[in-house]
Parts: sequence; structure tokens; C-alpha cells
Amino acid sequence: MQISSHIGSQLVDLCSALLLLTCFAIVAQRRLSACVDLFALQSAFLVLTAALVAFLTGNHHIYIAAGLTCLIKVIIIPRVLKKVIERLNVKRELVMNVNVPAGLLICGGLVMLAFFITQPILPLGFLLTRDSLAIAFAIVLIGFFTMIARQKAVSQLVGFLVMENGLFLGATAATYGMPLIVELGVFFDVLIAVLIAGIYTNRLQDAFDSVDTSHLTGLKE
Amino acid sequence: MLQAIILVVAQMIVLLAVSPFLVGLIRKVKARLQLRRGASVLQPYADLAKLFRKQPVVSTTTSWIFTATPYIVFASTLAAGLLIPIFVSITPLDFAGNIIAVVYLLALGTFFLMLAGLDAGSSFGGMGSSREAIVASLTEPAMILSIFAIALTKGSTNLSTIVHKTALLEGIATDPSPYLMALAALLIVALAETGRVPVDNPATHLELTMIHEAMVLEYSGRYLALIEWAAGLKLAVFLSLIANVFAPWGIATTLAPTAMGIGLLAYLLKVSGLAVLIGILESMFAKLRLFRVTDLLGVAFILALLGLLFFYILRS
Amino acid sequence: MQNLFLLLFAGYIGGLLLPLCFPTKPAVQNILAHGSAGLASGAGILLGVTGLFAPEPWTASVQSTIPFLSFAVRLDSLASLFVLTISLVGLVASIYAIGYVTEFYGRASIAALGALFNGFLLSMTLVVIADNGFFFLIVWELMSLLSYFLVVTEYEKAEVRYAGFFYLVMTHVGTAFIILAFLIFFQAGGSFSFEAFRHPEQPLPEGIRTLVFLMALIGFGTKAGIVPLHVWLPYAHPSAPSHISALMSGVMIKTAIYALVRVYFDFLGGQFPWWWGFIVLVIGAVSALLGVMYALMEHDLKSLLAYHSVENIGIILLGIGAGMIFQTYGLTEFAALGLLAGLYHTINHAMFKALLFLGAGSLLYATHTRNMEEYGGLLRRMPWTGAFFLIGAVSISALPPTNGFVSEWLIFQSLFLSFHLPTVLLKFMLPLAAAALALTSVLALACFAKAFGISFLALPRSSHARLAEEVPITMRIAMGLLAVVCVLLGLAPMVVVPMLDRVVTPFAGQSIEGKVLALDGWALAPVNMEFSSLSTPVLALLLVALSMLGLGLVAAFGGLVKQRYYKTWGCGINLTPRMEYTATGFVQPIKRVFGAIYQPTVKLETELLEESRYFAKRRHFEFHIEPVFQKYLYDPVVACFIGMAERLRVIQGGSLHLYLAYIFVTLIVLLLFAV
Amino acid sequence: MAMIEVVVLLIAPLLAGGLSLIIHRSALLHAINLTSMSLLVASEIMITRTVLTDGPFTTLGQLVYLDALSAFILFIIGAVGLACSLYMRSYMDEQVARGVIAPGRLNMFFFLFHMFLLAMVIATVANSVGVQWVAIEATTLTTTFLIAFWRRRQSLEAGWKYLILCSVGISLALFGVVLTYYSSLHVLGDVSEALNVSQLLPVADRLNPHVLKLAFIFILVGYGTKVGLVPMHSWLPDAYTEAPAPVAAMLAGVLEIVAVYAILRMRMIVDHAVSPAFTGGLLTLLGFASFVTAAFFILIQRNYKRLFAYSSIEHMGIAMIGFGVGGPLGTFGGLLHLLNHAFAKSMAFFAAGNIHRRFHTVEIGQVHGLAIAQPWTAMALMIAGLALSALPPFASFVSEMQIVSALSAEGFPGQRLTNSSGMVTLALSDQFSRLGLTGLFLLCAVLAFSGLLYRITGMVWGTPPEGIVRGETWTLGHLPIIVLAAALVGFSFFLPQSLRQLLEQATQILLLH
Repeated sequence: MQISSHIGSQLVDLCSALLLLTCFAIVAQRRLSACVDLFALQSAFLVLTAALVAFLTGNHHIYIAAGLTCLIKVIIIPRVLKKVIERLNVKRELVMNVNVPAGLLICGGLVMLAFFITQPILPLGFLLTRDSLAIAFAIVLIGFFTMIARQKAVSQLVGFLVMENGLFLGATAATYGMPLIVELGVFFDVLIAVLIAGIYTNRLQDAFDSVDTSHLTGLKE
Repeated sequence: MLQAIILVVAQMIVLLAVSPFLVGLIRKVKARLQLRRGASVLQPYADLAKLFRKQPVVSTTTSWIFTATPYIVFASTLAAGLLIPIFVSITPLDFAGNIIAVVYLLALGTFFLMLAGLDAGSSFGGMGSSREAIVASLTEPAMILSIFAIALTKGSTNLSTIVHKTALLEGIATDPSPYLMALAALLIVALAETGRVPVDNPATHLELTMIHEAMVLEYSGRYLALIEWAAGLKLAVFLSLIANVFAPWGIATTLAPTAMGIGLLAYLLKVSGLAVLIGILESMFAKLRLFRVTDLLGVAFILALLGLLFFYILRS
Repeated sequence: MQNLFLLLFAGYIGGLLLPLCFPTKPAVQNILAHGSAGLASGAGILLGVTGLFAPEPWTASVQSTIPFLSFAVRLDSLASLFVLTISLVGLVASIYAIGYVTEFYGRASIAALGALFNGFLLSMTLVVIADNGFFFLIVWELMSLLSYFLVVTEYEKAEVRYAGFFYLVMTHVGTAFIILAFLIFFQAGGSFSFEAFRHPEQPLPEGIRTLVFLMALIGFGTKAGIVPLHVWLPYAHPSAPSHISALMSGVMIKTAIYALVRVYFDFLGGQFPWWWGFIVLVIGAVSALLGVMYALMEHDLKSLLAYHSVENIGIILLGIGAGMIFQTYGLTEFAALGLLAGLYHTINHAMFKALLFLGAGSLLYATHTRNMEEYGGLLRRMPWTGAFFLIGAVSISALPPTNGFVSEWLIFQSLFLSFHLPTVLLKFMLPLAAAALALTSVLALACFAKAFGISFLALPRSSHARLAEEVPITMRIAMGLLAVVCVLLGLAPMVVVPMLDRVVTPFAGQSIEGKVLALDGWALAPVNMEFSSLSTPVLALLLVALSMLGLGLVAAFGGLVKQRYYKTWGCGINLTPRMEYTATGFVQPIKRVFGAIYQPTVKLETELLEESRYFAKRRHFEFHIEPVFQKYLYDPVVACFIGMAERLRVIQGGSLHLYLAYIFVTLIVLLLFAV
Repeated sequence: MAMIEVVVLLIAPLLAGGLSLIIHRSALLHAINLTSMSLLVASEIMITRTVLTDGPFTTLGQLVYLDALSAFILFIIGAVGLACSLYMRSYMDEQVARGVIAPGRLNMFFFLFHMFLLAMVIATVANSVGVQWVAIEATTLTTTFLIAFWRRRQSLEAGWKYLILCSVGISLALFGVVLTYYSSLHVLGDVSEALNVSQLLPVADRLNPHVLKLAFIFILVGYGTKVGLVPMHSWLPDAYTEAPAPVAAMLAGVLEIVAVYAILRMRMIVDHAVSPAFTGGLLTLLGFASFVTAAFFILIQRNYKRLFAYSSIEHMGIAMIGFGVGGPLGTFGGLLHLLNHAFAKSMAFFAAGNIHRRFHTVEIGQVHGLAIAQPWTAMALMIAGLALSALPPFASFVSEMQIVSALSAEGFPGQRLTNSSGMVTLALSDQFSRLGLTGLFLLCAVLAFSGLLYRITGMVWGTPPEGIVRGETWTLGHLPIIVLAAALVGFSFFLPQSLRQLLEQATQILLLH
């Protein structure tokens, strides 16, 4: 058991690390559709992590969460986003508020920051998933940063979803899953949020004939 | 009580009697200095008598203010005169008002004269009132300060107390310097307030120069008489003030008849002396332009201030 | 006393609500509102008198359900004095209003006007009897607010709106300072009740006491209109309907004086360093001088009167300041004298300023203009108004034997007593203050010679004046009452001084009635007959008698010859109003002599005839005096804040990314530094 | 215990929402709306009764937790909600009549409105902070369409910004919730009740302080975005400007307050483990940030809805200062201020709505002479303005005085810590620093006052421009305005006994007694 748990923690860490890696990939990626794919990939890793935790700890309700994630974040949402992208026929992010190399550097900084801040509280966590809280936090920060750095509405959405992934990782890994009712609520909200955002992007397209949110500066003062 | 009333009446009669004489005297001195024979010293009496008998002409534009003013001016000036010691150091009416009351009684007269000047509606009257306003407002501070300097030396603002103490040679010998400053200041103030050269020229009717004469230009007959008389009284008031506060020599400190006789005589001599002095001053100086008057009165203010300063420096 | 207070309360509340029940009948509203206001203020007068002579202060309180707030009232002698003053002026204003507001029928809602009027009076009364800091602040702000709404009665006019807003902001700034001062007491005592303010648990440290002093001075000074916080006053007071102006100038600004006395002599227990009194004295002198000087340049009658309020507040502060200085050096009887003189002038000013504002209101009512240059010759058309205005003018110019003279005389005496003080500086400064007072009073004299002379004498200068008619009886009665009060306050110090003595005794620690009154009341003699004495009754008698003498002389020497009427000598041409001296011309010499203060800018355009350059076709003359305080004090402050706001604007630039960045940075910073 | 009321509380809006989806007649929609609202209010009153008599309780199987605080919040929701429903009657119909809203979309509006209400009610009564989070996120999702209901460019922009900023903020809050759960693991174990307030409160002092600190920061930033605390406020002015008047009133009057409530709930837990100085300090800090910034922005607004938006930021700041400074006085004042602000601000937005209906502009510069054009609206606007600038006789003066008194007495939270931790601060200088803060507070109050009243007086006085109809048209919408005004005046002198008890018990709860 000792060893298995040891290996288990290794595996969980590995998966979380992969999640983090995909984040960097998203930050570096200019093509929107590719971004969405990467996000789907990340979600897949997330599902993996969740399943792993569920398996190792035997909390079965996490399976449900994992399943939902798979359904919503790996299948539905990417579809929706793809649709949006097609309809708006915006292929790639040309101008960014922060260019890629700088962005990557900053993200590196954010990871360090995340570790630094969560350092004192990691020991409280379960042995199995010690570091994944820090990683989760890092992912949240990177997602947030993406939203700031990118100008297209779609990529901002991706950033938002990355944040959500980070949160979910935190929830499952650090605490072996939130109470089920909460989880369900969260998923529901995320789904709705994305759908609404999708609708919005369409309307924005109609109203401003662009989804470049840096044009949305009509309201000032 | 009765005694008091008699004294008051006597003082009143003296003032009424003396004031035209002083005016005449000044005129005489000036005439002499200009190598003229000049009119008799008693001429003002004759003028008054004539004016009283003449029919007054009143402007149709005026209101009751115009006709009431001469009486008010006359009354207020005379009242002021009754508050200051003339030939007896303790005036019965002393309790009715101290030196500040005297100042403000005179101001009352000035106020109504200004109104009267405006009432006729001619621009001369307005001009006179407007000039009177500025002159009065500049003399006042100097007057108050010099009064204060004197009051300090005797620790009182009651004229009788001041004069009485001085007459009994209390505290006069200690330090004359504040006195002299105050005296000089008050002299200038007196010239300004009574409308003499170099501030105003009572002998002119040139619109460029006149102040007092401009205000009363519309008056005639009995009203003019009262106003002229009041002007004389004002002169008398100031002269008596200066004479008795700074040189109360000979003034009666008791109610003995002889003492009072001497007091009266001394008083007449002192005020006549001052009148002569004013006559000389008037002949020595030319009238100042209106906006030069400020300088003169500024000097008076500074003098009074210095008097105060000296007092404190010498005391402390 | 309870019943009197309830009657007063009910009266004002009734006057506040009843008019609203008759939405369509202005006349009824008018009668109801001002009738019950008159009733209530009548009760107030009785309340004030009884309170003044009651052995013990009357207290009552209603506990509120709100923590720290209790509606506590305490009617000690000081409060009673002000209740008396407020109610007296209130009564007169109510009588006056019945006639005056007919002007506003159809132009403004009489119900609102009357309701606000009642509320205003009530709030002022409550301000002076409040015994709880919280409650005080509520009624204080209420007073300001209601008066604001009264000021903007004629809100169609832009200048009225400006005046109102300026007033609103200034008074609120003042209140902020007051709140700060009260909070300092609250820190010390942990309660808002004035009792706790008087005796805090731990005594306030010196620095904090100084802070209280300054805060109170600024806070209440704003309401009182001390220089340089006076700027709102000449705008706000004239803009209100005249009976309101009378209340504002007459009594509202006095509540600030009340509060100052309350804070300095009551809460701070009359313990203060000499320089507090000195500051008050200097502010008083400056306010008095500048107030009257600006008044001289005003040709809008009501603005002129408003500036004179600044002047008289200055004079009052001279008395109080002198009192504070004496208090510092333990010369309690002189302190009492100074305070007494200040309060005496407070009452007097309330009366004659109210009278003058009502007079101005009557002129406005009769001529529909406030511009003095369009008056003239009104004494013949409005004899009563003219006579009453003259009495007011004589009183405010401090001419014997009226009330203004008595109080200024007392202030002079208390300043002259400065030679008892130990330090040379003060010995020397107080006489200077006296000189300033002298200059002030004589300038005031000049100003009212102008005001009365130009408005009431000579020929009418405009059709407004030519067609003017005497005002309705109620207005005349109101003015008459005040005129009588003015004269009585002057002639009967023996009645007033004991009242005031009851007020100052608790603060100065000793009664000085015996020291001020001599000859069983017929003369004032501070501090003894040796030092000074004044008897206005006798002076009055003397003046009457001597005028009689004048008549006698006339009869004796000439006989009363019938006088002849003829037009004024106009150098050969007929006199027309255009040849008369204007108000502007009248003050020209003063403007020139004090040019350093006014910094006047004069503009004269002359258009000459083609034929001869000796004759002008038309001349255009205008002069302005520099509004120094607005230009160099107020505008910069406002500009500074607006500028900061403009610069801040960039943070709301509209960019979503920027906004996200804010949140991001905030999160990071808090995580790094807060934990 | 009080089961039925709670059920009604939750069912009423749900049913109403459902019905609105299928019904199209506006009269009927309004009727449903009003009935559900009155049901809501009624059940709230019952609940308040129970809470006052026998304290906090949980029901519906631990799902619902109710105490004086939540009852108080419910009271505000009910009162303002009812007022809005009354106001909507005439307002929405006119919008439809003017063709601003397609008649078919009216029921959509009502559906969203009811969902919004439901979400807020859940957020208030939820026992689990997790559920609370879900509900608050739901409010975002429902309101974003309400804000963008007029499908203009600006409203879309406002809605989008609102959606993005709030969702992001909220997700941060979720991380806070996760951390809370994380902290409770060792105490309560991995049980699904571990997020319930009723479970957390008793054991709160055994939770790990460091984690809770982190959690609180996340929660504060997250829900702070919803409250509109500077610097997370940026979405707020846009959203309030674009939202229809009743919605704006609900946002300003209720939603902000629910968010504040969420923060306070969290604080209650954190304060057990960490010293109140920590949370208090943070709250006061953000409070002052909001107060100062808003005060300056108020000075330069040209659009009256934005003006009110910034004034909401200002007042939330003031309330936060109250809670931050704490103590019985500060907390009581803070709660009372929430109530006053809710009333005054909804009044302000009703008035704004009326003005917009008459003048068809939101530019302050183009509105004059309201006193002549719409006397009653003018009075409402004036009263709202005076109440919002905390002048007596309006209750906000009382609450603001209480807050500033607390500030001057307590000073900046945490200062006592620095003193105790041997930092050399003399009593006097400490007092001066407190006075300094008080001075800053008063300065900002004066600035906000001047800015607000300068604009409002500019609108109320003067003469109306040409072509503006003169005279008030009476509608049902005037009723809530009058009632609210009366309440504002009344509360400044006497608080109703029950309300006072409620406030005091809530204060007790917040003060950990």
C-alpha cells in the first residue's frame, strides 16, 4: 500500500504536470482552433487525474465528476467553440497584448509564485496529492493571464476554461472532490457560462463585426 | 441736584456763547496774518442773528430729514459738549457718557449731515457727504487710539476723572511723551473733524475743495444758523477737550465760586490761545488735495500708536 | 416649561403640516403657516424668558431606538437667551410674511414656503437646546438643508441656484469639521451626550484640545461667516425671500456664535492658552473690517446687508475674543464683561439686521428691484418703511442712544481694559483691535448714510421708485415692532444686562451685574464709575431736550418764519435724477483710498460727438472689485480636486483587459503582502 | 422548523419563472410577479419572526441555514424586490409600448427576473458555502441578459464585460471555497457537510489559519468583484448604465448586498481562526479604496445613471469600512447602511427611470427643470440624492455617523496589533492617525456630496427644455417611491422594534458572540 500510494502520488503529480504543460502550450499557441484542441487535451488529462485519484482513494463520486468533465469539457464545449470559430472565421490571434515569449516567461514566474504562496499549506494535504494544489493554483493564474493577454473573445473563453480546469484539479486533487451537489452545480454553471458567452460572441460579431474585445471601449469614465 | 442742573445750564451757556467767538477769533487772526483788518471778532454773532431772522428756502425735493437735521446736529454737538469738563473738573453729566460717548455723539451729527447733503439731490451735497465719509472714517481710528493713550495714563475713560486727576497733578509728571504724541494726534484730528485747513477750507465755496460747506450748501435761514452754530460748537468741544485734558491748569476742582471764576477765566484764555494757534496753522499751510489728507491722518494714527507704545515701554 | 416647549413644537409642526392640507388655496396656506409659526414663536419667547430666570436648567429627553442617539434637550440660561432671540425674530418674521408672501402667489408654492419656514424655525430652536451631539448634528444639518431650500425658492434664476449650491457645499464642509470636533469628544467620553462632552472620562491632551478649538472655529465659523469662510454668505442671504434673509442673517448665523460659546466656555471649561482668544480676536477684527469694506462697494441692498452680517459677526467675536483672553489670565470679571458685550451685540445685531432686511424686503416688494441706483425719494412714498429703516440704520451704525451703540461701547470698554494684561503684545494688540472697531463702525456709518441717503432721499431714480407705494399693514407692524425693540434694547440696558449676566455667570465663574450697572441701573459703569460710565436714557433725554432748545432758540431769535419751497439750485438748469450723486459715486473716494484691498478694475468708454469733442454722446462706466478670496483661495482648491478626478479618469479606460489586469494584480498583491 | 416558509421562499420564484415562460399577456405576467413577490415577503416575515424568537436554525436536511443576518438580507431582498415589481408594472409596459422591447420578449424578461431572485434567495439561505457559490454564479448568468436586454451596442458591451469580469472573479471565489474545504479536511474529514456553515462555525477555531487567510483573500477578491469594490469595480458603471431601471435597482439594491453577505459569512468563519484584525484590515483597505475612488469619479460624471453607479461603489466602500472597523457600533452601522443604501439607491433608479421616460436622455446636461416637469419625480430624486449624500433627516446619515464614529474610536484594524507587537506608537500619535483616517473619510464624504448634489440640483431646478411635457403622470410606480422615502425618513429617528432586534442579533452574530 505504502509503495502503491507512493507510485500513485507520482502518477498524480505526473498528470498534473501534464496539465500545466498544456497550459504553456495554450499560451504559446496563436491558432484559435489549436487552442481549443489543446484545451480539450488538457481536459482529458484532467479526467485522467480525477479517475486516478478516484481509483487510488476509492471515493467513487469522483468518478461521476470525471465522467461529467469528460462529457462537458472534452466533448461539448470544444464543439461549441469550434462552431463559434467557424462562424466567425477568425483563424488566428494576430496581435496580442503580450507577445508569446514574454507571456511564457511571465507564466513561468506565475508558477513559481504559485508554489511560493502555497508552500506553507501543502503539508496539510493528503500525501497522495501533495503538490497538485500548487499546480492547480498555477493553472488558475495562467488561465487568468491568458484572458488578459489575448484579445479575441474566443481565446479569452479558453483562458476562462483553463482557469476552471485549474479549479477542478484543485478540488479533486487537493480535497478528493467537493461535495457532489457543489460539483454538479459548478459543472452546470460552467456549461451555461460558456453557452452564454458563445451567444454573446455571435451578437458581438453582429454588432461590432469583430470579436476583438479590445474594440469594446465604448463605455468609459 | 439743583446745583447740578445749574452747573449744566451754565456750562451750556458758556459753550453756546463762546463758540461763535472762537470762529470769529480764528477769522480775525487769519485776516491779520494776511495783513487785512478783517471783520470784528463778534461778526459771527451778528451773522447768526441775521440768519435766524431770514426766511429759509427749502428744496422741494427734500424730505423731513432735511429740516430735522439742523436740530439733531445742534443737539448732538451740544450734548457732546456737556459731557466734557469746561471750567469745573467734575461735570455733573459725567456719568452720562465717557469720551467714547462724546466721539459717537459727534458721529451722530455727522451721519445726519451726510443724509441732509444727499437729500437736496444736487451733486454738491452728494460730493460733500461722500468726502465727509472718507475724512471721518480716517480720523476715527487715530482719535480712538489717542484717547486710549490718554485713558491709559489715568486708568480711566471718563473725562472728568482724567481732567480731575491731571488737575490735581496726578501722574502727569511721570512721563510726558505719550501725552505729547497723543496731543499732536488729537490736534490733527481736531483740524480734520472741524473742517479746517489743511483738510477743509470753511472760507471757500469752490466745489473742488469744499467738504462741510458742500454738505450744507442747500441750507438757509434758521437752519443754516443752527448748523453754523453747531459747527462752532464742535470747534469749541474739540478745543476744550484738548485744553482741559492736556492742560487743565486753573480749572476749578471744587465748586467754590472763586475757583469757578478762575476756572472760567483760565478756560477762556486756553481756548482763545488754541484758536489763535489754529488761525496761525491755517495761514501757514495750504489746503491739501483730498487724497493727500490720508497721509496727514495716517501720521496722526502713527503718532497715537507711538504714544501708546511709549506708554507701555516706559511703564514696563 | 414642558408645556411651553410642547406648544412651541406643536405650533411649528402644525405650521409645517397644515398648509399641505389645502393644496389649492395659497391665502389659506399663508395664514395657517405663518399664523401657527407666530403662535409657536410666541410660546418660544415665553419659554426663553422663563428659562432665563429658572433656577435650574430644564431638561427632557426621549430615548431613540437608534444607538447613541437620544433626543435630549437642555434649556440653560445660554440656550434660553438664544431661544428668546430666535423666537422674537421668528414672531416678527411670521407677521411680516403674511403680507410679504403675497408676492409669491402663483410664482412659488406657498405651502412649501410656509412648511419650510416653520421647519427652519423649529430646527434653529432645537439646535440651541439640543443636549446630545448626535441630535445636535441632525438638527444642525436640518437647519442648513431647510434654509438651502428656502434660498432656492426662486430656482428659475441661475444666480439663485448658484448661490444655493455654494451655500449648501460650504455649510456641509463646515459640518464635516464640526463632526470631527464632536468625534474627538466621542473618543474621549465614548458618548455623544453633552454631559460626557463636559466631563470626559480621561481629560483631553493639550494637542487634542487645540484640535477641537480649531475644528470648532472652522466648522462654526463657516456658518457664522468669518473671513475667509464668509464667501457664500453674500450670495445666499440675499437670494432668499426677505423674511428668510432676516432669519438667516439675524439668527441663523448666531447659532454658530452660540455653539462657539458652548464649546469653548462650556465643553472646554473655559481653560485655554492666550493665543486661542488672540486668534478669535484677530479673526474678529479682520472680519469686521473686510465685511464693512465689501459692504460699501455693494449696490444691491440685500447683498450690502449680508456683508454687514460678516462685519457684525466680527464685532461679536471681538468681544468674545477679549473675553477668552481675559479668561486665560484669570481676570474673570473682565472675561465676563467681554463675553457679555459679545452676547449683547449678538442680540442687538439679530434685531437691527432683521429690521433692515425686512425694510429691504419692503423696498423689493414696492419697487421689484434690489438695485439701489434705481431707488431714491422713497421716504416720501413709503414714510413708515423709511422711518423704520432709518432706526435700523442708526442702530447698526452704533450711534447713540440706540442698541448698537451700547454693545459696541461695552466692547470698547472690555478692549480698553487690556492694560491689566501681563504681556506687552496683548496690551498692544487689543487697542489696535479697538482702533479697527472704530474704523469699522465709522465705515458702517458711511455705508448706511449711502444706503439710506441713496434709497430714500432726493428724487426717484427710476420708474420703479416713482411708482412705489407703502407696503401692507402687517409688514409695517413687523418692522415697527423690531424698531421699538431696537430702541428699547438701547435705552434699557438695566433690563438686558441682568439677563446676560445670568448667562455668563456660569462660564466666567462670577456675577458682574453689580459691577456693570451703577446708579441703580440708570448707568452702565464697567468696571466702576471711576473707569467708565454711560447712561443712554440720560443721553436720549439730553438729545431731546437740546433739540427742544434748538427750537426755542429759533423761536426766540427769529420767530418761526414761514419757510419757502423752491427747487434745488442746479447751477441754472433744472435738477433731474441723473444729476444726483449715485451710490457708486458716493463710495468712490473710499474705493480709491482702500484700493489696495479692493483692487478695483475700472472701465470707461466715451463716445464723443462728431461736431465737438467737448460733448460726449454716450459714456459707459463700469467697475469691478477683485473677489480676492474666490480667486486665490476657493477656485484653486476646487480646480485641484477636479484636476485630480480628471487624472483618475484614465483608470476607467474601457479596456476589458485592463480591468482583468486590475483584478489579477490585486489578487497577487494581496496574496503576497496580506498573508 | 419553519419548513413551509422556506419552501415557499424557494418555490414561489421558481413557479413564477416557469409560468412566465408559457404566459404572454403582460397583465397576467405582472399579476404572477406581484403574487410571488408578496408570497416571498410574507414568508420572509414569518422566518424573521422565528429567527428572532429562537435563533439560528437549519432545515431541509441541513441544506438551509437561517440566522438573523440572513433574515436581514432576505428582508432587503423582499422589500426592494417588491418595490421593483410595483415599479415594473408601468415601466415595462411603456417600454413595450414604445417598442424598445419586442412584446414577445417580455415573458423572457420576467423569467430571468424570477431566476435572478431565486438565485439570490438560495445564495442567502444556503447552508453550504459551495451551494452559495453556485447560486451567486447563477445570479451573474441570469443578470447578464437582463443587463443587455436592450440589444444595443453599448448594452452588449456592458453585458459582455459584466459576464467576463464577474465569472472570473467568481471562479477565484470558488478557489477560496476549495481552500476552505481543504482547511476543514483534517477537522471534519472528507464529508459532504464539510462546507456547511452550521458545521464549520463550531469548529472554526480549529481550522488552519494560514489556509483560511488564503481562502479569505480569494473569496474577498472574488465576491468583491460582484460587490464592485475598487479595483474590481470596473464592470459596474457600465452595467448599471445599460440595465433597465428596475434591473439596475435590483443590482444596486440587492445583488451587491447578497455578495457582501457572502463575504461576511466567510469572515465569520475566518475570524474564529484568524484575528479579526486581518479580515477587518482587508475590508477597511478595500472600503477606503472604493470610497476614495468613487468620491473622485462622482465629481466628473455627466450621465446620471453612472453617477448613481459610482455612488453605489462609494456606499459599499463605506459599509465595508464599517464592517472592517467592526465593534458593535461599526457593524451595526454597516448593516443599517446596507439597508439605507438599498432603499435610497432603488429610489434613485426609479426616479432615473421616470426621467428617462420623459426626457429620453441619460445626459445630465440635457435635463433641467425637473421640479416643473415632474414635481414628484423631482422630489424623489432630491430625497434620494440627499439620502445618498448622507444628510439628515435620512437614515443614511445615522448609519454613516455610526460608521465614522466607530472609525474614529477604533481606528484602522490591525493597528492595535502593531501596537501590541511592540511597534512604538504613542497614544497621541495613534489618536491623531485615527483622526487622520476620520478626516479622510469626511473629506471624501464632502467630495461625493458636492459631486452628487451639484448634478442633482442641476437637474431638479431651472426650467425644462422646450417640448418636454409638464406635469406628473401618476402610475403605480410612484407608490414604492413614496413608501421608501417615508421609510428613509422614519428610520433616521426611530427603528421599528423588530428591525432593531434583527440588526442587533445580526451584529451579535458578526461579532462572534
